[in-house]
Amino acid sequence: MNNAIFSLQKVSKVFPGVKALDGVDLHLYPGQVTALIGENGAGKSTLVKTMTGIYQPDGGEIIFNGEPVRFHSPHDSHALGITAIHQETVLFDDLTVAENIFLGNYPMTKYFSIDWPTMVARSQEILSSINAHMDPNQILRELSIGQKHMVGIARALSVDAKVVILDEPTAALSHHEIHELYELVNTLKGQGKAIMFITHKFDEIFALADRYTVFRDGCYVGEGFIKDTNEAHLVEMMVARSIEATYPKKDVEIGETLLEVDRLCHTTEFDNISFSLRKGEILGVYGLVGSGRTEVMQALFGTSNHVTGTVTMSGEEVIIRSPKDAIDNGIVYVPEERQKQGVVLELPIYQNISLPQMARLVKRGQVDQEGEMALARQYCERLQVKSSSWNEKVMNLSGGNQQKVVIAKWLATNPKVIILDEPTKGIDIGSKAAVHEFMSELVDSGLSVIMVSSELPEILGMSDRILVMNEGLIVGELSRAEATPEKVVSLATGGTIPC
Amino acid sequence: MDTITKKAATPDFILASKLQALLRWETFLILIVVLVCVMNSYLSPYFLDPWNLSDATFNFTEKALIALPMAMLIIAKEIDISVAAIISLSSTFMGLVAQMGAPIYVVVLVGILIGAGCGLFNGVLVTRFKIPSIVVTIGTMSLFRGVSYILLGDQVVRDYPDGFDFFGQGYVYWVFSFELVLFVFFALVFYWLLHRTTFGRYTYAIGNNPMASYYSGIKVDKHRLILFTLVGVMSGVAAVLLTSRLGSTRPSIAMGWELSIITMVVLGGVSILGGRGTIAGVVLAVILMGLVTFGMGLLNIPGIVMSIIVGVMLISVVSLPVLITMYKTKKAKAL
Amino acid sequence: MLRRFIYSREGVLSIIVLVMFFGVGVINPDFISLSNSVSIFNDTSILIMLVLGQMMVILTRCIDLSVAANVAFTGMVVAMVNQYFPELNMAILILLSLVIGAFLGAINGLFVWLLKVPSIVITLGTMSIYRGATFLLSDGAWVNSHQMSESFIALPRFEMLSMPVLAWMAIAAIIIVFWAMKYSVWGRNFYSAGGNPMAAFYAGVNVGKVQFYAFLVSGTLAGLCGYLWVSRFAVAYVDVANGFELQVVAACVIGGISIVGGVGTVVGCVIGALFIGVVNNALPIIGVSPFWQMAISGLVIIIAVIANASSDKDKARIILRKPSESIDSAQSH
Amino acid sequence: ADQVRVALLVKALGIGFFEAAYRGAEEARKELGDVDIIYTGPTSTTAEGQIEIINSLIAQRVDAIAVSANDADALVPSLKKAQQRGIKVISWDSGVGKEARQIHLNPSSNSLIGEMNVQLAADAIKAKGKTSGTFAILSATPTSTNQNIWIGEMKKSLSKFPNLKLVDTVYGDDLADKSFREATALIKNHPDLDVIVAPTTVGILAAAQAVSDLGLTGKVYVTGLGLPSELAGHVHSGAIHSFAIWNPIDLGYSATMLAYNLVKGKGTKTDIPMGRMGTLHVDENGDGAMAKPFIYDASNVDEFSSVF
Ligand SMILES: Nc1ncnc2c1ncn2[C@@H]1O[C@H](COP(=O)(O)OP(=O)(O)OP(=O)(O)O)[C@@H](O)[C@H]1O
Ligand SMILES: Nc1ncnc2c1ncn2[C@@H]1O[C@H](COP(=O)(O)OP(=O)(O)OP(=O)(O)O)[C@@H](O)[C@H]1O
Ligand SMILES: [Mg+2]
Ligand SMILES: [Mg+2]
Repeated sequence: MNNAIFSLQKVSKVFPGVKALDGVDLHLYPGQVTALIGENGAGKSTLVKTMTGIYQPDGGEIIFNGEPVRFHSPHDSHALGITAIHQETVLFDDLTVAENIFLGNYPMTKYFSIDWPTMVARSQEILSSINAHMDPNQILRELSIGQKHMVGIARALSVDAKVVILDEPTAALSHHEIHELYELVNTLKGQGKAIMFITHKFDEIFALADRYTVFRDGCYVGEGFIKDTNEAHLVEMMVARSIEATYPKKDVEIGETLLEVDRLCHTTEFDNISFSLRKGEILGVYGLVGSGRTEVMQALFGTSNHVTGTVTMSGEEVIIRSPKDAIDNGIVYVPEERQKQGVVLELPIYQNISLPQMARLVKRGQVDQEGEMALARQYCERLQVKSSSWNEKVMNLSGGNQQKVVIAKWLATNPKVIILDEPTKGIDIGSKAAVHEFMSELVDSGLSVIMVSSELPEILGMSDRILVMNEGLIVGELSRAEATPEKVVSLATGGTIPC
Repeated sequence: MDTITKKAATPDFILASKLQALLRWETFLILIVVLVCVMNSYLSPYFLDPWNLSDATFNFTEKALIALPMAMLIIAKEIDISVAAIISLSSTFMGLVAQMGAPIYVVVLVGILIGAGCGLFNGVLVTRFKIPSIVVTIGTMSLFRGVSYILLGDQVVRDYPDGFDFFGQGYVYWVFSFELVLFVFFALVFYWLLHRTTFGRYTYAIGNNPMASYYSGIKVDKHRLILFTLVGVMSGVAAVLLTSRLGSTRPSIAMGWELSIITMVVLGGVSILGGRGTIAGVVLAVILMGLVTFGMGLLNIPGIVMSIIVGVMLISVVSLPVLITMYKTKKAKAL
Repeated sequence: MLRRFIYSREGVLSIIVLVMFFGVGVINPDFISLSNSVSIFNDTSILIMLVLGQMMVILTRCIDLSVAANVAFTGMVVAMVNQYFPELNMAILILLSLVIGAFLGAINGLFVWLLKVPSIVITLGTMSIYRGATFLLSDGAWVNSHQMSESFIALPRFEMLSMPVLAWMAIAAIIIVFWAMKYSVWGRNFYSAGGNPMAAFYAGVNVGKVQFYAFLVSGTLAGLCGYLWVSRFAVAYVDVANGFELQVVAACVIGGISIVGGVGTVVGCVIGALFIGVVNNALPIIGVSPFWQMAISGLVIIIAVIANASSDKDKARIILRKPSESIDSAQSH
Repeated sequence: ADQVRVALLVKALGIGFFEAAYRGAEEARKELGDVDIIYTGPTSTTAEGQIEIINSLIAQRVDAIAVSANDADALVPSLKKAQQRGIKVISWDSGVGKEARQIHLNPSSNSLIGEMNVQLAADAIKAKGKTSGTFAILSATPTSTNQNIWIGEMKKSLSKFPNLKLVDTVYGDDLADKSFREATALIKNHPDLDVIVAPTTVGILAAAQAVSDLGLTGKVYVTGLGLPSELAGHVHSGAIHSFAIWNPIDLGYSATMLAYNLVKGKGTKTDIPMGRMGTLHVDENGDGAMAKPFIYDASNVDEFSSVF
């Protein structure tokens, strides 16, 4: 066991009120991929930040090449050849691609100045080595999210790394890009680099990893070789309980048409979007990242300008120019960017829940706080939001519980259509099941659901009907019965349905 | 998460935590206010005299009236540094209509309407063109006062109708001036508006996360527009009072007030980054600043020395809480 | 390349400045003479240097409102030192002004760096404190030209290649800052720290320290300008440069330095300063009524920022491929 | 006996002219013995700042306020209040409306000041060896009252100087940089300009500096109102041929004496003694004027530059 190039021993990290890491161990070996597994909030990302010098551990030792080391800043870890792709995209929108790749590690001329031509040339090399074709002089803001992720990967490869850490790198990548990433990981492995891979997707773990390490609630649970384990075993280690059926789709009677969208067009983002949604139906919308799904949903919710076309609810045309119009018409939207668009982190849970319907919670000209509280209690209990009190700031909740707060907020408005945009993105397997179960309950109680997702199993498992989008257009519609993974992916990547 | 002890989610709990929050910054301010009072009455025999204290309120009531909506605006993550220029423009227009012989109510109405118009103009520029409000109001600050110069030049207007002097110089009862009573009234109104109504809730929500607020169906731009207009209206009201108190109008009126108003708001515990602050805090800060400057005035300390003291106060106010938490976490780590 | 410059924010601005410059030249041809151009540049030099410092501060998402007070304080100190020790070498005096300016800047920077308090509040406070300190230091008295040594007054006026040293200093500052912002890691850090502080932190950039440096540079330049100011106008008093901080910020804003950080160039901020310089010098020449000047400069600022804001709008990403564009991109691959 | 407390309220602290006036007040205090002087003023020259101070002076129940006002009208209500509370109010240097004070002490009569400024311009032209010429005025802010009165008086007295032509009036806002720029623009716009008259201490300094920077010493003369201590250098360099000012020490001294005598009830309605300065004759508006401004040139400026 002592040939590990990079080890952590009894490492702890405390945040005010939270013990994020509690004496954990981890070993990375040259030429091997180690998967780090754990539920949301298990402390995986915190560990990554401790390994790269972003956080300083409160206890324990970090050992590199057999010697104890201390990282005072990300600079120190970088110097030793440890690079990481972090969970959040940590790039600079207003700088060029080349600079994003080399920031913090600029090539210099002998006159102590930054060597821009070399930087551009080397960026070009690295980018083409990972099959990403873009102009290194382009400003990052002009790229798509997927392209940005490729820049992030190029950045990690710009140094001659000995240890490469990937924290949920596939969460925002398309199917196609994910496969390229797999190839890349295998190449790196072949070059003898030690790789750590964090993901919530089990297929990825089994496809890529040689070893695994499992964390639970900031504690080390165990490790081993992938070839000696199976999914059920891993899940049990992660959650200390077993999880039943992953996609608990109930059969619900589907009613008459509720929502009809006719030739929705946008000047730059999408064109000619027409579809309908029936009562009690779950409509899945699949597509590659950047295919315009979110834009369409946001148009339905009234947040984008420059949109033409008609939207009908129960046969009557409705005009939606702002989220308020949408809410008034019974359409609500659980956004993809939860913390930016979904919740007000600094406000307590109950105020988040009541926000969309303050106007209804007024008594004698004043906000009726008791009414607000009652509302919050009712819906948070129904969704089983885990919190010490409804007066807790949303900031202090875990990601999954924040998502539940968003859903609770919308359910409290008694909507007819609920749009869920990537409802389980970055959510661990336990919470995921809860969200899926809840979706089933929603349709059971008479709601209709539009679910945008990039996860094929989720789309196939939960939808009654599937729309596939590509480059701003709807390229296909499949019923639950006809949908197969191959058909959906082929449509999404611009092909036709293979017969 | 287990470290947080479970508490029952009842309304009493809201109340308790509300009280707790109130008991921090505001208590601190109250303590200082009392301290300053004691010190002042010890240092100067003239301090504890109702008429003197009443006179002292004239030094800040107009600024304080603007500080109230400004606090809301800053809580909503915006700022308006053109307020003093708005006073100038609205006073100028009052002067012009007064010269034409308009009756009192028209003069007052014109003052308030011009203020509202200026605020609306700021709001439209901010929301329509998506320009940061500090940038917009640096521009309109010159524009509004510049228009006053164009209109009035080196003239002075002093023919205000009889009785107009009541607003800035009159007393409602005993030592309670009209200005003071009006300030108390508006402090209550803004307290109610910010802490009791949906409008106030929206203000906090927008200040903390404008995007999520928009996605929750709040008309964010409209809200901002209203807030800017509100600041404009109150600047108009302040212009009425100030013009009446001075009995005359010149374009250079209220020069440099924007900074003292913002100072009051920040001193009152409103976060300049938005999302946090209370009306009670602002009112206390206003009183504190009034007492401190009045006390120092009684000791004939030069104004520029007072401004050093206010500067030090301002910096301490934002630094102290940070230092305290730093100290606390250090202690917590040591344990 | 040229086309790209013309369409950029800096391009649009320089065209506006040039149009203004030659427009005034139509009314008064002397205005565009070489000697007058030099004198406008010379007159704008102090503003340019302060704007360069302010640009760094604004790039890191901060603001420095204390620069003008810094100018007044440092100017007063060097003037008084010169008054009492007229034999002291000018090099030492200039060094002194740099050190004092840097010290005042460092105070701002330390608060922002170590306590993470909003810079607008800190510098609002130090603005009053520095100016108040100037009053306490001088006891309200002025230092007048005949109390200053000859070399103290002569230095910024000394002409090299028919341009005063003051203007050369501004040019040197522009070149140094330009080089630093483009070719030094230290300079690039201002962009990353302001553009995305979190990402900068992950990339090993100490954001607080970068902000500290920004205030340090801004303060140092303000200190130098303190000497230059009292020397150029041959008088030091408490109200020196009163309210000048707003002109400095306005020049940054006009020059396209984004107040939310991370965006802005040296070229832009020099043009922004020249814009104000040309307006200031042109208005008296073309005989605009003094009562109109303030409104005009306000209007100009508003128009400039609206123009800046709308030039940003087109940069949205595009999903839909128009037929022509897809050919374009196909060819480029 | 009880001390008489006189407040000397100036436009702003940190202005050489008023510091000198304070020295005069101190002189009066020493002479009288039973006077306390409160020398005070706002941070910048604003009416609001002065009103705040007036409020605190009322609260302290001073016996008299002698004010040099930033605004002739805006101070009226609060000074009236002071009078109602039994405080004697006089204005000096820069006056306030007559309902708000008992006496206004003009440093000199306005018409005299206006005429003297034109006379100075004429002298400067003579010094150039010309018999006729042009001049321009560099004022403070467009809204400063006494500047505007003096400019008005200057224009009136032009009829007595047929050889002089006023070509322009500009405003430097009492800011060194703006005044400097305006002076430069004046010289550029009027290539044949002979004299710049700046009846303001900031303006005259900046204009003199601009002239010497442009290398026009001897070609364009600067004159106006300023303090010997501030202008000595420029007189020697030749940018200024001569300038005028009344004696601020005497002014402060007289203002204090007047205030004291009003409190003590000395003097009559029309004639009030002011110590070594003799007696002030007050007209029906309550205005009184001191002597003619004194003219300084290379021959006497050094004698006074150490005094004020
Ligand atoms: N900066 C911080 N301050 C306070 N608490 C934090 C901070 N960062 C993380 N935490 C807490 O530490 C715990 C571990 O978080 P971490 O981000 O490491 O989880 P994770 O395993 O990466 O989860 P996910 O799968 O959702 O990414 C969580 O409870 C989180 O709330
Ligand atoms: N290049 C980009 N830079 C910044 N934001 C982007 C970029 N591309 C997409 N986004 C944002 O990401 C969200 C998703 O955009 P879009 O509708 O194009 O994709 P999608 O098909 O919904 O894919 P996904 O939701 O999986 O990202 C939108 O909110 C959009 O504004
Ligand atoms: Mg994570
Ligand atoms: Mg999406």
